Amino acid sequence: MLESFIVPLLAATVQSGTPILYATLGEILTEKGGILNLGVEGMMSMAAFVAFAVAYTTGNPWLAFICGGLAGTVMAMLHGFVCITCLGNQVVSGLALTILGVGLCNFLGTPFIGLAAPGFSKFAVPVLSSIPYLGKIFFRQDALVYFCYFIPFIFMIFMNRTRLGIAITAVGEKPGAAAAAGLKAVKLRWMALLGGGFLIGLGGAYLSLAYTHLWANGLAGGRGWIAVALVIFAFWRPGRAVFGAYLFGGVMAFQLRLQAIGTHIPSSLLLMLPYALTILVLIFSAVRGRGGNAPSHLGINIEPEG
Amino acid sequence: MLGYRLQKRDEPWSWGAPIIVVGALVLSLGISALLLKLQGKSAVEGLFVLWQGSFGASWALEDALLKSIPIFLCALGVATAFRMQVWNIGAEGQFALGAIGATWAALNFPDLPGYLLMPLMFFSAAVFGGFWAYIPAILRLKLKVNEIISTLMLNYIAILLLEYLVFGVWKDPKSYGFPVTPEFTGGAVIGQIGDSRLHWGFVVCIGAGLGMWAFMRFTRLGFDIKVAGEGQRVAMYSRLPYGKLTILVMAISGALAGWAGCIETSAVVNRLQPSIMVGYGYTAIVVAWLARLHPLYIAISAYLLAALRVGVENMQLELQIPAAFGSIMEGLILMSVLAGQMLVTYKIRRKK
Amino acid sequence: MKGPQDLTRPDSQKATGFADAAPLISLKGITKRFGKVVANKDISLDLYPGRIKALLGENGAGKSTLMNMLAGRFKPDEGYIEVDGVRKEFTSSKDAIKAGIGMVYQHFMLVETMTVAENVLLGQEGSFFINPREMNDRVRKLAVDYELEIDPTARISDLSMGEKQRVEILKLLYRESRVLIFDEPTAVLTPREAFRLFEALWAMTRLGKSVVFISHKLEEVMAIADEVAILRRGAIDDEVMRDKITSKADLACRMVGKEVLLEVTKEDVEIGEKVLEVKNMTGIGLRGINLHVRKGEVVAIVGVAGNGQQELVEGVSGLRKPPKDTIFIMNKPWRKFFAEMTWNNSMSYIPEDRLDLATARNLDLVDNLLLTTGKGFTKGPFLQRDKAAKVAQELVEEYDVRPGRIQALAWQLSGGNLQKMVLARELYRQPHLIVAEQPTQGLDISATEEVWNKLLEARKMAGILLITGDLGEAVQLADRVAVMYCGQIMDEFPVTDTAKLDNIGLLMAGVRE
Amino acid sequence: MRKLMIMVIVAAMSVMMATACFAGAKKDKIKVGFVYVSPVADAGYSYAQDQGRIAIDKLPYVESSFVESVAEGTDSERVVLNFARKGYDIIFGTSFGYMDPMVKISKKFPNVAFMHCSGFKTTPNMSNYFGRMYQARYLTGMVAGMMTKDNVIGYVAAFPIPEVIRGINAFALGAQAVNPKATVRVVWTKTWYNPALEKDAAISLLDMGADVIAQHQDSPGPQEAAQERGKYSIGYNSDMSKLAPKSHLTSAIWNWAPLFTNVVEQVRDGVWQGNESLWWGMDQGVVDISPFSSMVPKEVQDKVLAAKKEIKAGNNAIFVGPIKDQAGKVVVPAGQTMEDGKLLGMSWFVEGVVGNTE
Repeated sequence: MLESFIVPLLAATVQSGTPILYATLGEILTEKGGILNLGVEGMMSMAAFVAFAVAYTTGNPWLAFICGGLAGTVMAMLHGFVCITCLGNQVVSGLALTILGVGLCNFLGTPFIGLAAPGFSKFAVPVLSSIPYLGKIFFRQDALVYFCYFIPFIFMIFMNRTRLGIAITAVGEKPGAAAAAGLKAVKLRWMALLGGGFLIGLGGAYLSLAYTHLWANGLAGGRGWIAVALVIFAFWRPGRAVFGAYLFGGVMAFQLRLQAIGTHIPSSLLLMLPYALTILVLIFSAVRGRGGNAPSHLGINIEPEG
Repeated sequence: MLGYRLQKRDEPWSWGAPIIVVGALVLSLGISALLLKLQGKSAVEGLFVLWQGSFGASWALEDALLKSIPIFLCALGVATAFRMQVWNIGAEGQFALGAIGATWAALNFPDLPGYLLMPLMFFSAAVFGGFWAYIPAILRLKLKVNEIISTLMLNYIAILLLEYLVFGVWKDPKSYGFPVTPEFTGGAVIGQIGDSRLHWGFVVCIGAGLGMWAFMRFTRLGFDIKVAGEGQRVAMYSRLPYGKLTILVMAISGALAGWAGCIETSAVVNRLQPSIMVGYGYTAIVVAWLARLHPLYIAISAYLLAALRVGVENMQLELQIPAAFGSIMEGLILMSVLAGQMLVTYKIRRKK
Repeated sequence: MKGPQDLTRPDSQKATGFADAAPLISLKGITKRFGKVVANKDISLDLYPGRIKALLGENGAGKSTLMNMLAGRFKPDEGYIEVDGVRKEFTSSKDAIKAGIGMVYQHFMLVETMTVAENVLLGQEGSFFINPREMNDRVRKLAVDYELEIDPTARISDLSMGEKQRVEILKLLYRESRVLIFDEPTAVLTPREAFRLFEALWAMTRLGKSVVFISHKLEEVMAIADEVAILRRGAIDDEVMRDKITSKADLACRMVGKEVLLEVTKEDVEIGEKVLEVKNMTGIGLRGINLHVRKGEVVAIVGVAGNGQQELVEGVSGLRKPPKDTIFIMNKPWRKFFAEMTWNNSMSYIPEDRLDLATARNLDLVDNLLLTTGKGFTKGPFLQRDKAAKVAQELVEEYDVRPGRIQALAWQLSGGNLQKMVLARELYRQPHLIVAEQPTQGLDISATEEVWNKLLEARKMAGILLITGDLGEAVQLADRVAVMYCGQIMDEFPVTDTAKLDNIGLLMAGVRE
Repeated sequence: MRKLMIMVIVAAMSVMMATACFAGAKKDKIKVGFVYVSPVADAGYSYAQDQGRIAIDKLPYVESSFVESVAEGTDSERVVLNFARKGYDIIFGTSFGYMDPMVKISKKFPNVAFMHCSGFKTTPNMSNYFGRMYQARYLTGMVAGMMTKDNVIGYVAAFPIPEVIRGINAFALGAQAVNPKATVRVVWTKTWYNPALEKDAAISLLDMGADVIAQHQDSPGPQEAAQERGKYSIGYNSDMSKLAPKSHLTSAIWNWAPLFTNVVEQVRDGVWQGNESLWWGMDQGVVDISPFSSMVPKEVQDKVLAAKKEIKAGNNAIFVGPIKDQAGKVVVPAGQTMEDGKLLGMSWFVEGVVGNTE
């Protein structure tokens, strides 16, 4: 039972959790800077398209991966223009970004439907993959999953151990204090937003380069929204984000396997699992009270001085 | 920012709102025309076909009116919630639950006469839709759960619930196992007006619109909601029951979206099937924001966006332009309106 | 240790050796306009090393605008700033910091969730990566050098007001700022903490730093300043050396110019029955509170901010549930009173935060009137907004709220006009109990006078509980004064008891004779 | 400002009252409209129908056009109506959900020919058509039955509707005909086209030990999963060999050209009439299997081709008793054949199929 069900399930969990992890970390960085970005779903879709298009035309998956990130950054720029420069409402602007992003990617993607593009395929890490169980789960994946193993640590060091990271946190908590200390609050918010956009873009690119090598409409499939919810579950900390992302990846993989075993639970109820779990997760993090770690100036635009 | 800075206006720019909306429309059309060119389709012809499909022919007006009914009701509901800064993104799910509620009434009381069954369907649609909005309201109040995420997740769950019912319990035995419920009997179908395809649901829309406008404008409860929208502290100072108001606002929002579901199921499709879910809940947010949450302007912007959807269909028919073109336009319009609204409170000044 | 309230500077602390040094920073003809209002008019000021310059002026005189320009947050419309004799253009607060100017704002600019060390190092140049241990050591060493002991790993949110201020000072010292500007620093300190602050300032002057001390409290300025610049209506009215000032009255006279200090005539009003009674209340942050206010009486609660006044106000005005049977309003227990409270003839709360609590910033004056008087204009489910508009117009004229249009939104009104509007609304409700919290904070003299007169007039129909940080206001308006410290009422005495009034500072510091 | 707006809406309503105009008499040029439920280029269901459209478009007297990804509810009614209003002579609706709207509109446009795929309702000017895909499913089932080693075949399917369930049952019967121990495991994805989800579903089946993956889905996602695991796969709708050359054995494919051509000719000659149900099979060439890949051994190919001849000759109706359902209960007694009515509404699985029909 362990060998044939649990291990493959965990392996699939790691894979389907990775895009969510990229996006969640990106959203944490953005929200730490004080910008609420609900456009993650749209950004992931656009990044998936751009990555696929670049991979299809140039054939170089790594270049495509970076271009996917840049596509996320460009979309973040759009969100930034509306919220930071034009002081628009961050909630509605994020929604508009998602509607636009998903629409644009389906529109531009139509000629690519049904085509395949070179991407990342699974390969076993020489030594590590031979570790019993853990080897099969963690080290028989594609390059982007391995790349993603490092990002949370880099993220943690960046936020707590670098001047820029602390400055961004300060801008999210109290822009006035950052400005008084001589920091350019608006510039830092832009950096957090664009950096976060890049990571979200990488999450989107993963979908069309490694998760599947084919183009289709609606690749993101609600993962952007789950990432936004996960940020709250993770109390804006990368460590918990890893746990949350893999949990959701697991639930998605689990419901398919449950069908494959031949359960009698109707499939539409099973498909509800990830979404119902998200609400439970939100309740859990609110009840535990520690949910109060949201940056206090999250979602509040910085008024231009007189 | 590059030589310009914002300066607060002494007076909000009174003519700002309509000019910004028109500007947003023109800007979005311009960008979309570029996109058409990108795909090798002639922009001018494309936009002409879009115009022709939305307003050109008489039947286009009819189609747009027909489509604007569910969008209008959902937008009315969303606007009520947004007015109190309660971000109800769950109109889509509430729409589905309303459809389920109406179908439950239609299937369980098929032989009731129309004048009894129809009110029952509307009532149960409102109750089901309202309940689906009540959950996030309670979660926000009691457990401080962010309603943006919870309403959104409830959207996905609602659609899957609808599928579960239609594939399982309510599957019509006579329709060869296809995922549809039995067709609604006479009493449960909202009739057409004359021989046009428009149905009495349109009258419900007008009634709901005027009702909400009067509610917001003349009743004290409407005023309390406006005050509560200014922030929890002001509401507390004015001794307003912030919790009850939040629930009331969400319940209204859910009930209206539920009605939209009921009308769409009963009048247009005459049975419940998963394909009624085409994203009205999300378009409603664009409509509500475009109309700055004001009931009568919602009627106009609902008609506008419905016409846009119908027009895009015509573009598909004539020029094979992908269906996603419509949501690009919606996204662009909303983004440019959001950016433009800054001009109402700020002037752009050259940096000294 | 000197007596807590004797703040004068012992000789040992005098700064020596900077007699003829050139000014570090000098302001030349600085003018700043906000729309039609001229905040600063042609101000020239020189800041010398090793000297403490007090900037004195009552609220609304343009002190904070001037300081914000010095800190680089606003740009002057005319005039310029010279740093060490060289003309400098400050485009952002970074330039001001580079020029050696450091500012301690009245509302601290600290990030609550971060540690002391992180706050001190915020915005500092240096290597991209930082090592927390080394960072903490550096801050600890700095604190010891300036006798400002503080634990660098502590979170700001856990610190007391005095400790937070010390972190702000450490921030400036770490940046080797040469000019230190303090905006009303003692408002949040107990007298003992204030004295420790003065000691720190003296230490800095000995190191050749130039200190600017903004205040509107005469005795502090007398105690600490080497020079005093008096700011009135946005202009430097007078600049005088400390030793030339003979007495506090002399300074007050210079400060307010030729007019006499604001005096209001207070005729006697017939005292009615108790409208508010607080019986031995312990709970919601307060201990053993006994207090009563009769109709026609004004009882002032004075004390340094943060000593329980906020909790008392929230309890009395119904925003926070007190323990059972401790607060009685118009002889009804708290719960019963607020359950049956009618829109008029009950109680009114005039809060300190006018724009986002007493009024809604984006609503027009009619809506803001309806905030608390809504029930009065309701017939069945409907709201008679047109009737409310008529009343609003009358009130705007009667209280001379400028601009006179009732369509104006709340954020468009100045502080004074907004307070007059709030007062108009609350008095329109014919309350029997008024809770006024810092009613004249940030208002200019004329607005303060109008508010005082209205309040005194209101005594005919109500008892007033006045919470204020301004002793002058308490003396002018109140019949009785209660001093609060650490959630307790230290003492309560009639305002005529001058003996107790003089050493009120002791009571505010929690020292009972 | 507001009164102006209300007048505009009232005016629009009155304009709309005028009934819609419709197409005139017969023209020598026949306009044919197609309504697809998913994007055309998905190499799937709509793609196959579109190949048929392209075939008749080549005919001199035919002018065709299509609208893709039309949702089944309100949108489909309008698109079909637009085709009718623009004077199209034949309108093909390719998804089940279009049935009711087409019935409604066919009553309003009596001289327009409506052809609805995979439905069961007809009107005087509306017929439905479908292909006996289960015949091809049976043959691909035989291939899978012979090629599987662990006797576990994975089947990734979209929605539990009769067309799909019927296909799975025929597939299972085919496999069991050549390998009684073969079992078929089914995973529903609740979407016609989502490569990522379909690939996931296939992977979960491969993890359960399946060594041949078949699909009733429109994207080659499952083929890609099978190829990555070095297992076999069977395609659907069109020849998917070029997308997964190392795993693809064969595909069950559509070929609508003959049927569409027949309909267009009938309409041109004025002999077409409604109330008909065309359910063509391999004999009329509407349904077929794509050429075998080299991995399929010779004798397997011969066996399948022999069975194909049998079906084409009409003496193997596939759903011939005894057929037991999942629980082992005999549903079709020995010697009896299920007639079309029962086949159209099939919503139970045959024995050996693991999965539920909800």
